[in-house]
Amino acid sequence: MKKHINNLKIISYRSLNKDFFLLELSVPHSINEIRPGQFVEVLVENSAKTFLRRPFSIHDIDYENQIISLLIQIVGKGTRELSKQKSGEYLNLIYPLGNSFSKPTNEKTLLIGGGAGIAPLLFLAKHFKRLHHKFSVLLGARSENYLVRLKEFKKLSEVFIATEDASLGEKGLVTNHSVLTQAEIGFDKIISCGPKPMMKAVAMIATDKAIDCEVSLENTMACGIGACLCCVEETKHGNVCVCIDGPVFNVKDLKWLI
Amino acid sequence: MKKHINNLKIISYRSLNKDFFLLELSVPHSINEIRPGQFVEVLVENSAKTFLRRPFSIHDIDYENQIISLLIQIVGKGTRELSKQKSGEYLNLIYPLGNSFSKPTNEKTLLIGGGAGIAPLLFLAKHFKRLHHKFSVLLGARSENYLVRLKEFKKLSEVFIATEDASLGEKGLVTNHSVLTQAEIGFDKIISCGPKPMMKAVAMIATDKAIDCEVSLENTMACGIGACLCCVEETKHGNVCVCIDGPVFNVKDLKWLI
Amino acid sequence: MANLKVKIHNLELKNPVLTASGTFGYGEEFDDFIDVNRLGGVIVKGTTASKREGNPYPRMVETPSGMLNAVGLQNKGVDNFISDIYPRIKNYKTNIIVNVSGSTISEYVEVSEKINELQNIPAIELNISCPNVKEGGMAFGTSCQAASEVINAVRKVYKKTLIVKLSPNVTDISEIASAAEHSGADSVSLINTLLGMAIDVEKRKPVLSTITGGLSGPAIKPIAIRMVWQVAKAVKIPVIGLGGIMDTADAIEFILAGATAIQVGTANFIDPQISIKIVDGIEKYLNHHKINSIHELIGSL
Amino acid sequence: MANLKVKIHNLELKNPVLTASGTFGYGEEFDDFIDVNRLGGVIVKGTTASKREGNPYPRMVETPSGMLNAVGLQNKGVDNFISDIYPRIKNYKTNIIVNVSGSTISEYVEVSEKINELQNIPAIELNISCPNVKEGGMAFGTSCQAASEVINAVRKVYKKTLIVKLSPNVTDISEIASAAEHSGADSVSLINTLLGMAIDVEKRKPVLSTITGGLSGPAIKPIAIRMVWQVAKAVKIPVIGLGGIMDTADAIEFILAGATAIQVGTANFIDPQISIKIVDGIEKYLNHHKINSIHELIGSL
Ligand SMILES: Cc1cc2nc3c(=O)[nH]c(=O)nc-3n(C[C@H](O)[C@H](O)[C@H](O)COP(=O)(O)OP(=O)(O)OC[C@H]3O[C@@H](n4cnc5c(N)ncnc54)[C@H](O)[C@@H]3O)c2cc1C
Ligand SMILES: Cc1cc2nc3c(=O)[nH]c(=O)nc-3n(C[C@H](O)[C@H](O)[C@H](O)COP(=O)(O)OP(=O)(O)OC[C@H]3O[C@@H](n4cnc5c(N)ncnc54)[C@H](O)[C@@H]3O)c2cc1C
Ligand SMILES: Cc1cc2nc3c(=O)[nH]c(=O)nc-3n(C[C@H](O)[C@H](O)[C@H](O)COP(=O)(O)O)c2cc1C
Ligand SMILES: Cc1cc2nc3c(=O)[nH]c(=O)nc-3n(C[C@H](O)[C@H](O)[C@H](O)COP(=O)(O)O)c2cc1C
Ligand code: FES
Ligand code: FES
Repeated sequence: MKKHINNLKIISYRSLNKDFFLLELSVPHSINEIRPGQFVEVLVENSAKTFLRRPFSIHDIDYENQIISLLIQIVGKGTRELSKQKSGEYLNLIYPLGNSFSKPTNEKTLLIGGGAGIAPLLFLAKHFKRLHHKFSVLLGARSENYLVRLKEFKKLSEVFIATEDASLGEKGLVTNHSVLTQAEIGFDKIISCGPKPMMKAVAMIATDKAIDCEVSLENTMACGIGACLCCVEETKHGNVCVCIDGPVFNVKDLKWLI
Repeated sequence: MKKHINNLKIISYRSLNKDFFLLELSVPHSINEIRPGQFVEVLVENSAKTFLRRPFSIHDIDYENQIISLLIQIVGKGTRELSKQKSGEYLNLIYPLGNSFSKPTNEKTLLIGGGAGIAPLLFLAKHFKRLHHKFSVLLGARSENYLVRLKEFKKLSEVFIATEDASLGEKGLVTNHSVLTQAEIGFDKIISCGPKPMMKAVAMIATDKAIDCEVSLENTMACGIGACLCCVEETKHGNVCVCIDGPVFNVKDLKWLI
Repeated sequence: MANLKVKIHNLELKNPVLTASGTFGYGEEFDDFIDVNRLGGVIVKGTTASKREGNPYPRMVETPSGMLNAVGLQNKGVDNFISDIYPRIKNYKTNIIVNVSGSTISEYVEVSEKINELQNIPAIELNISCPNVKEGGMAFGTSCQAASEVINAVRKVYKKTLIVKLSPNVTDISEIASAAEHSGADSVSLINTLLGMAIDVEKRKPVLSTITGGLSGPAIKPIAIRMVWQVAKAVKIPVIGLGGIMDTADAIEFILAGATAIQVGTANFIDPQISIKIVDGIEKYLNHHKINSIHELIGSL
Repeated sequence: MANLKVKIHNLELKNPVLTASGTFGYGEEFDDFIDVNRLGGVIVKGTTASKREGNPYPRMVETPSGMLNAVGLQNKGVDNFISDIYPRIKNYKTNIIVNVSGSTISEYVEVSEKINELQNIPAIELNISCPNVKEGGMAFGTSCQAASEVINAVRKVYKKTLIVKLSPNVTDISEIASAAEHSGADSVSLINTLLGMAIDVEKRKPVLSTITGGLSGPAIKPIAIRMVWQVAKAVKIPVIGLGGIMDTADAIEFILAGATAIQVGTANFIDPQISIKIVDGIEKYLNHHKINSIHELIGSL
């Protein structure tokens, strides 16, 4: 799909808890070609302290009504400023950017999300559901309160949960969850997005058990369109740009486990 | 009066026309000591393009309800950003700053304002009125639409008007107004605030006719409190800071007419 | 209609707006957003003799009104440029200029010599000011003698328009500019990035893998304007100005300071259409001020 | 309670936060906003041998995340400082440091000698880096030899703590810092402003009466951090860091880069209470990170 730059109207703003909020943006043209795993670059206007755009995964798509949703975690100045937006206002976006998760196989996939890393997984889960592809979801968080969008995931599939304080699901990190620690993991593929240490731990387990594993990286970006070479990840084929050759990578191409 | 730094609540925002707006700010303490001619320094927050504070004259004071009003003309990035403020929000101000107009004599004063220069004159006019000091007002603008706060001035005194397109009052600049061009000017003092060329022309006439003349300068400022020495005006006693030794000067101290 | 055409030595630009090396890829990355052909020219990514992987991640950090980068000349090398990239971009109807980088004089010479053979590359920009490589790079741009040596050597093999890109990390940039002029440069472009650094105070570590990086963006604009003004007074060859240009007014500032052409860099990341907006903006400015030709503006402080 | 005390040669600071010369008047201007006595020290306005009127207005222009100034050392001269200002400020319970400026070596010497006699001035900051005066000023700070000469001369007459303030407008600031160290400086402070320029594109004229001015504010912070890091590696005397510090995190960045103390400059204009907020902020940072003493942080990258 051609990349666009447009002012998109915020048609809904919803705070999920003190850290997360959800934006629905109306796109003035067909978005049929946008694929799960892709992302957008948002201009944070009227902010004294941000200079570059901020990248966010596409969290959900309503193809019919031409709506892109973003799930954003407030972590710093840009995301805090964005959290003050109101519906009716406009955000300037460049979209869609990056590659996408690879095509589903016929076996069963486990989607593992932590923190804001769950953002691209909902779009992916809906996509899998539409294609009748088999999958389960494993979500991790510090505590129940930090788990957002659980209901939406539950509508789509079985959901395993790990919380560090045992407030919901199993106690511990996602990588300690029984679905991953049991001898025989019933999945032929794992797709993971979240903090890098989590993704690395997941990649280790997957590699160990010879399960195909894709991750979605969040390297810091300046341009998002392959022009600056700032977002590189080291791969077995050299440094590649996360913004165009990623953000989705198969861990077998990365140098994480060497 | 001690200088303060505080977040003041905007209790009313009113757009007067596409260029001018009026802000009423609530001060959390007594403001009895604030004098006409003084100004404030406003922090323009969440603005990508402004860095320093912006100075504005105190336009009106409600001593009883502890309200400071500002009359602001949109001329650039900072004033545009401020024009987006809504009542209920807070602005960070340093106040009150600068000297003030000198004490009224017993004779009759003419207040001459142009553009945003009328801002300090309303406060001054009300002050004069309270003290039963005799004065008239001469306001100039490009055209009737640019003349704001006319009603308020009319409540206080006789008002002469000059507009460049003759849409109201006499045609021309304030300095062409008959009240200034007639042989015998019936005033023993002139106080003027507006664009520098206007103030200089007024100063020339006043000096010519041996009338005492005060002006309020708008030199660009970095600190507003006498710390940076950026706002200097050349006087017969050397460079002085407009932010502490001004903004009000008697033209006989300035080097304008040499 | 105001005349926007300018000449950099033999190089004719339909308008004074170029895009800066390292901030515009090979032009193609912007095809979805603008008609690249409408630009005065495109300066492509720094090209070296052999393939370079550049520096490890992280290579970038945002700073107040700017950013630090430490890309370190990642590119596939001049031979790959000639075989793979040049055929793709050579038919743009604008000037494609190659930014020639290196660590040794012989590397600069080798790359320049090869680029000299490419029919549709009318000029090179000799990058003697990259702060992000361990050897060479900026070292050539911070002493008159080193600058002269590399420029003399390249001048011998490069026959078309030779632009030399200067480093701002020097005590007196006009000295270096004069040295470049006397060594045969047809034009100088300035400024490259200023050497800077950022520290993550929570991790208590430098943010960039290379510790220091190059500062770009509007933060550096006042320094760039001053240097362009100084250099334009010191040399007779045309000066190309850049550093923090974000809009038309910034571009005009550089032209008034003495720049015959300007480059848009970091701004491309924030608005991929900004270069064309500046082309249109300059024309509007000239019309609005009833100026017939951009030449009346250049250095007309 | 974390230990915030640091020493700059013989000068004891109750905390590492100083205010920068030219941005804090004589301290008194801030009495309404903060308790000046809580600062590590106050560096007062640049003081010269005779009264100076400074440069004509306009002297200031805002830039992206910064400002240019061209004040040009306006002050009433050292004798007036001694007779009129010193008596008013000498009883602050903090270190009052005089920024000594000049155009000739003998002027620096004359001012330093006179300030040496003032009991309650425990240190001077020798300003060899002012970009806003026609003669002298920055010229002394951009060559090792000139720096050495003026420092040697001042060292002969000045017996207390001698801080030398360095110019960033140089190719290699650590060379100048080493020269300062070897000429007897007890400490170096950096950076002074970067030479910059702004043009009014509507009037087509430079904004400042002096055409160029000094750039300060957060825009220059990455450059300042880099220079402090370079200088701290090059010298053994304590380094005082400044340039664009707007909050506690910025101050910590400088300390991690190797600064024993820091100065808050332009930020005082935006928030006159910021210096004290940074004193409190550093203490909070140390407590939060369970660091007992600021010394564990200095240069601990
Ligand atoms: C392809 C991609 C997709 C993303 N999708 C989402 C998403 O759907 N939802 C979401 O909430 N976030 C997502 N992120 C992360 C998001 O871009 C950052 O959280 C955001 O840019 C931070 O901006 P800020 O101004 O609030 O933080 P800043 O004030 O800039 O920084 C705050 C802190 O966050 C760290 N930080 C900032 N950016 C990143 C980053 N990219 N990676 C790691 N640490 C960072 C900084 O180092 C700092 O410690 C994505 C990032 C990428 C590259
Ligand atoms: C003591 C004092 C009292 C003032 N009182 C008022 C008031 O009551 N109401 C009001 O509307 N304005 C007043 N002003 C002027 C006001 O401060 C400026 O208009 C404002 O700072 C412009 O900010 P900006 O960001 O919108 O403009 P910018 O984007 O910074 O500049 C826009 C244009 O305005 C010019 N400009 C900016 N500041 C000044 C200035 N101080 N003098 C002359 N030209 C300037 C710039 O050169 C530029 O051309 C006062 C100024 C001073 C010093
Ligand atoms: C990410 C990035 C990569 C760059 N790569 C190069 C390069 O390869 N060669 C070069 O001469 N300059 C390079 N530069 C410097 C720019 O071309 C330009 O000189 C500098 O960024 C200042 O301009 P700006 O502020 O408009 O970006 C790079 C700059 C950035 C930000
Ligand atoms: C308005 C102004 C006046 C200054 N005057 C002096 C001075 O007299 N002597 C001096 O050494 N530095 C002077 N400086 C430089 C500052 O002390 C400081 O080195 C510089 O501004 C960088 O720090 P900052 O970015 O925190 O402001 C002045 C700076 C400004 C902004
Ligand atoms: S962010 Fe610029 S190349 Fe990826
Ligand atoms: S504005 Fe700083 S001294 Fe007047």
